[in-house]
Amino acid sequence: MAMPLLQVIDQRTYFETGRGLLRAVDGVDFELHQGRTLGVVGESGCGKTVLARSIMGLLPSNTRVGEGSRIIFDGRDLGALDEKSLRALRGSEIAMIFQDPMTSLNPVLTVGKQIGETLIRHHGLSRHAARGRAVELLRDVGIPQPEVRVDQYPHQLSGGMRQRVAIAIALSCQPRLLIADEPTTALDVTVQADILDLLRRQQIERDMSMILITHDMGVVAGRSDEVAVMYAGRIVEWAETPELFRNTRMPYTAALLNSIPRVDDPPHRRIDAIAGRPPDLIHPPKGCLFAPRCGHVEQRCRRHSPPLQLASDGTHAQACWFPQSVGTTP
Amino acid sequence: MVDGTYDETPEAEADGQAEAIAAHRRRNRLGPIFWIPLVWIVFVVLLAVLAPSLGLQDPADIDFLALQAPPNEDHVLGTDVLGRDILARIVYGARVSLTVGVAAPLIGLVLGLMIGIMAGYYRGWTDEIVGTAIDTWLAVPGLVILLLFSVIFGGSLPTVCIGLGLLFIPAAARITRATTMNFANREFVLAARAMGASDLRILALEIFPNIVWPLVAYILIAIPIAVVIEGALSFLGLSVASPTPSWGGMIAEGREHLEETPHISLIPTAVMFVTVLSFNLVGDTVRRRLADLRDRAI
Amino acid sequence: MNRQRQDDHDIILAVRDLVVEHDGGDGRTVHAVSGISFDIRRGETLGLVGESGCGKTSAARAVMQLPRPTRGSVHLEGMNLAALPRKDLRPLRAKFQMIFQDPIASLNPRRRVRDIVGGPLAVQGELGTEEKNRRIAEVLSDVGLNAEQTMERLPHEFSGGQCQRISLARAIILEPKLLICDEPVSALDVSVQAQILNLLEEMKARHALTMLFISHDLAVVKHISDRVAVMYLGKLCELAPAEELYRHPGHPYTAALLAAVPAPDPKRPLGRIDMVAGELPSPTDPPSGCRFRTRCPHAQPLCAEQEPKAGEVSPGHTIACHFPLSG
Amino acid sequence: MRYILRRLRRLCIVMFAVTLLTFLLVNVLPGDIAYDIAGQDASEEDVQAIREDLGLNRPVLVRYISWLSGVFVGDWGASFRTGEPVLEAITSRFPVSLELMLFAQLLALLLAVPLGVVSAYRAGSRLDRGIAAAGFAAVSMPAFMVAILLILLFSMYLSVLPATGYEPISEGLWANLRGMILPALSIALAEWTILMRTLRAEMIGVLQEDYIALARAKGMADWHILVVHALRPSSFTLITLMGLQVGNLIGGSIIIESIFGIPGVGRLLINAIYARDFIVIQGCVTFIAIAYVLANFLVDMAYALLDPRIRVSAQHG
Repeated sequence: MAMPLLQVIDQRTYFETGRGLLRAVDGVDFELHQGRTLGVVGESGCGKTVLARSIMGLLPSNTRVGEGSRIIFDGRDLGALDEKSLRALRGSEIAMIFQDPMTSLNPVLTVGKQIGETLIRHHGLSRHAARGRAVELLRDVGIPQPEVRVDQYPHQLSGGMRQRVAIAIALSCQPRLLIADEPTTALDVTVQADILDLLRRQQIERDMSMILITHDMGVVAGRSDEVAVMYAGRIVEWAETPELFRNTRMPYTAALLNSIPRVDDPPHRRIDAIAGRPPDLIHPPKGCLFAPRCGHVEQRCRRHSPPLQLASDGTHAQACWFPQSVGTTP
Repeated sequence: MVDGTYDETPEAEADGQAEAIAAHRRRNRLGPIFWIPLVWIVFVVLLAVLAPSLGLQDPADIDFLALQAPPNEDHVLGTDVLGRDILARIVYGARVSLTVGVAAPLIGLVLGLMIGIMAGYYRGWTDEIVGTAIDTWLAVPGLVILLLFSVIFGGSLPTVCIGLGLLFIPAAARITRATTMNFANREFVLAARAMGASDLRILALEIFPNIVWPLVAYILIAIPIAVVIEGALSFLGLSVASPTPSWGGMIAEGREHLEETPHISLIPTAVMFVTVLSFNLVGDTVRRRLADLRDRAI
Repeated sequence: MNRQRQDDHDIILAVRDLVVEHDGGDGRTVHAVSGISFDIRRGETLGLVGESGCGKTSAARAVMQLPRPTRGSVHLEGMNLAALPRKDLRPLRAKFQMIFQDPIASLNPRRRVRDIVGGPLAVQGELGTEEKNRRIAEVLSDVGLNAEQTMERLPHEFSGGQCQRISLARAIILEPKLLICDEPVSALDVSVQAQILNLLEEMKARHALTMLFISHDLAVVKHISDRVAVMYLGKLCELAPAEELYRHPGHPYTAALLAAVPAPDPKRPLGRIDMVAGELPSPTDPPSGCRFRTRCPHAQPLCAEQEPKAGEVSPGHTIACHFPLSG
Repeated sequence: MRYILRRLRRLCIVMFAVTLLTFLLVNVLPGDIAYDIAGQDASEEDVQAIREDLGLNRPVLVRYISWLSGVFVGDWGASFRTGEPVLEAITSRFPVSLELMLFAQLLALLLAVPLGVVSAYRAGSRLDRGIAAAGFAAVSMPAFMVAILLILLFSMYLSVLPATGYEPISEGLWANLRGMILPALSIALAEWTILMRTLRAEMIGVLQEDYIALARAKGMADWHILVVHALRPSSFTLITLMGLQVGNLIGGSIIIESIFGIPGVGRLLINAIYARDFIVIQGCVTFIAIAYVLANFLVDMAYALLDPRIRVSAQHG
């Protein structure tokens, strides 16, 4: 296989807080190839957003990154690049979409200006050319009357339209990697489907790689090639999307899938909720971090932390001493 | 987080906790930027309170032999234009500054609180009337109001306190109104109404505890401001009537003789500056603490 | 809907032609809820679904009389709440309680759990301190909290799920007949959401509650409801028993909503959303006739001229559409 | 539109209330102005005649109405002492005060904006703490104190700038400015801290916003983010504050004008207060209130210009 576009090696992102060191991302490894979509799923506080920001290099000043952590993009070690080269990379080769389109667009700049400045910055376009390109991009992402919209301010657009604008900004410089951090969480369900379809279509058309971060298993199910499930700062299971849903091995993934109410279920079915809460990431317990909530826990789980192990066929990996090979709901 | 749910029983996380709390305490220990100003404030307050029993010279006594004398054995800080002892006048002047500094913000706060909480909770007409009244009040600069006040009612300590206190009403009312409105729309207030609680009960139990701390923080900012305004007023000769000494008045009296005997103005200037700075520094630290507490609570 | 039912005495809440309008500034009126009617029978859960801005929260608050609706009646056990004077309404409030979406904002950050949960007792009851404390402890352990460990704590010491349990304890301490839940699990993580949903079902059984459950999440609503009502731009589109509504959606909007739900199952083909792209019209200036017509793929000229009346297509299944989907 | 109408209605009520209240206040001034004017040797008849002459024996409300109707036609009355028409006295002095206040505000902004931006950008750094310390010192020094220290330093020890004396602009721009530097600086040094702190706090908030993170994710340079993306949204509160600060500026200029002997409205007012020349007091207060209200109206306009959310009405809910 060709070299992966993105390699994340032993990524550790810790934050210094008043109570101690918070291990937001604690040893994450994965690879992503050109043209593939990786879904990253997890509950709030599992480190998925911090992982995205670590790749973008957008971390606050109280961050500590692990010694052996490497992020290699297209053969370049991002940790070894200076700030100037990183800036040249951001927005042009790696782009990002944020969760809330209400807050991720600047309220005092027109839509056209916010799209155009990326083109001016990275491609050296003139103002005029940038505006023209912005109109084209708005059309590409399905905004009606782009010539009018280009001169409007974010507050004049609905939530769904704003997220389309955010996508237009991300696509403006033809990035090779697109990181979408909960791109539809703030949107209504009918708008969510449109936006997800748009992202998937653009990803395929432009042969981009995409990291789709979400808390919603339903979002990744239909729109990703592979899925990584995160829990307490680590990837606990990784597989090709159909494989993961068909053959769930890690008890956390299974429990998460079982706790989702489904439209196909009859009313009043009791849901198999996961008891307890995620662990405190400042003072994590010993051993497997899911052990205190796990239904299949054994002595070994409480003592030793399981590594993420790739199965022999290379399509499935899990961090579990006693992987279950049960499917979830029949 | 408390572990209060039966089905949520994380492993003992207490061992690390104690250590973390200790570290937190260490980091939050108050430094000299808090303690030194606080000591100064306590010192000035003590001087002011104990002034009559300190064996100082009479602040109104005129020493004809030592007009505009620099600091010497008889007069530790020298004498002013009329030959009065500067140290005594500083100490007695502190009584005026401190009384006004504390009384005026309190008066403004109590009145502003009542006005603001009504406007913020009931909105509508109450709000409109209060808003207009505050706009009217603000349309005339505070100093002008104070000047008129002291000319009309004469310069005595109570009038200065009340006059200055009135100036703090608009800000106190606005802060109260804004925080009240912020909380009045929260779900817990809705829940209280849903259980049939009366307005009085909601204001007293649900809203008031939440708006107290912003107001305490405001008082801490207001104290040095009150001291400064009183200084300006007495500088113009419109605060407490002469011969009662006040810091601003002392600065003004020495102004004509800056060239030859700068100490007459500069000593009260320095004392006033250090005192106001101390109030600002202590107030800022306490205010930040309160904000931290609030952040943790919300 | 006009059909007289024999089980009339079993209807605990009857809402008729509920209208909520408020001033949107600029002199324009926001038509948040424009005449909705529904009944809830004793022991039943009615789900109310719709996307943001459809007026479901306004409707819930109007039922709570917080604030009172602009027009229409809300009969709780035969008593019209909307017409009661303030002082008569106040003691009645013990009978209908509400829990909210935001678990943090639902609890006063400056009061202890004991006072929060005991609040309704202090307002409504005349219990002694000891009796009160016993009730508070009872209700706290009812919602799965350790009473001893929680009573003296402040809300910020709890997680979102725990806060929602405290809210629930406060709502049921007076043993209300009707519990209105406004998006109670939307702010919670999936695993916690499941805990709270299960808890709500338990509480409903144990305390003989009747519920009005509001959510934007179709799966959650189906899970907990006996019947489901779909709302769009201040109007009810469709009301049916849960299973029936999800299996045979009759209103084009219901069908579009259902198709848009992402299923956590890659084998299930992605649903095609049959809806005209575009924006939700402004509630200050809703479209004439059927409100959904501007985005409806089946819209006809009639839809603009005449507002569709709710019609019963099968027992208990009413649809407000001129051209309901068949099958 | 409705908002503007409501504001205008409120403005009218405010102006009415301000003039009425000051009129009532000023007219309970102790001491009879007629005695003052007549002098010590005057007989009771003389005093009575003066009262009659000035219309002082009419009821307060009648006098108020006649004064108010005069205001609308430009007759603000005349000083009891000098006989100078009040409106003329004010308008001839106003440009001087305006220059002082604008100059002071300009200096304050020149200090506050760059320092505020820098300390927000480098929040928590040594530089930030240094700026904060300077701010504490400045805010603890009222304008009159700054004035005295500046006079001592620049006029007495260094002898580079005049301590008192005002040169009209007809004497040359430099001559005029030279006299204004110390007074304006005295006000500015007392006022810049609060502007700087507000900008810093706002900007720290804005820098946490998602749209700033997006700008960084787009690879924009830091200065570009600060100036293009962050400064404008951060300055809204600053502008509101500047409106409210007009009151402080006026208050400051009253004291500063009297320290530096600048013939502005402030000095006119304070002399009138010392002399109990109530028709002049009344005129000055009315004028200041109008100026304050107008200044805040301008501030609101500036706000709307800067914030498209207000300028362009929303088309979607």
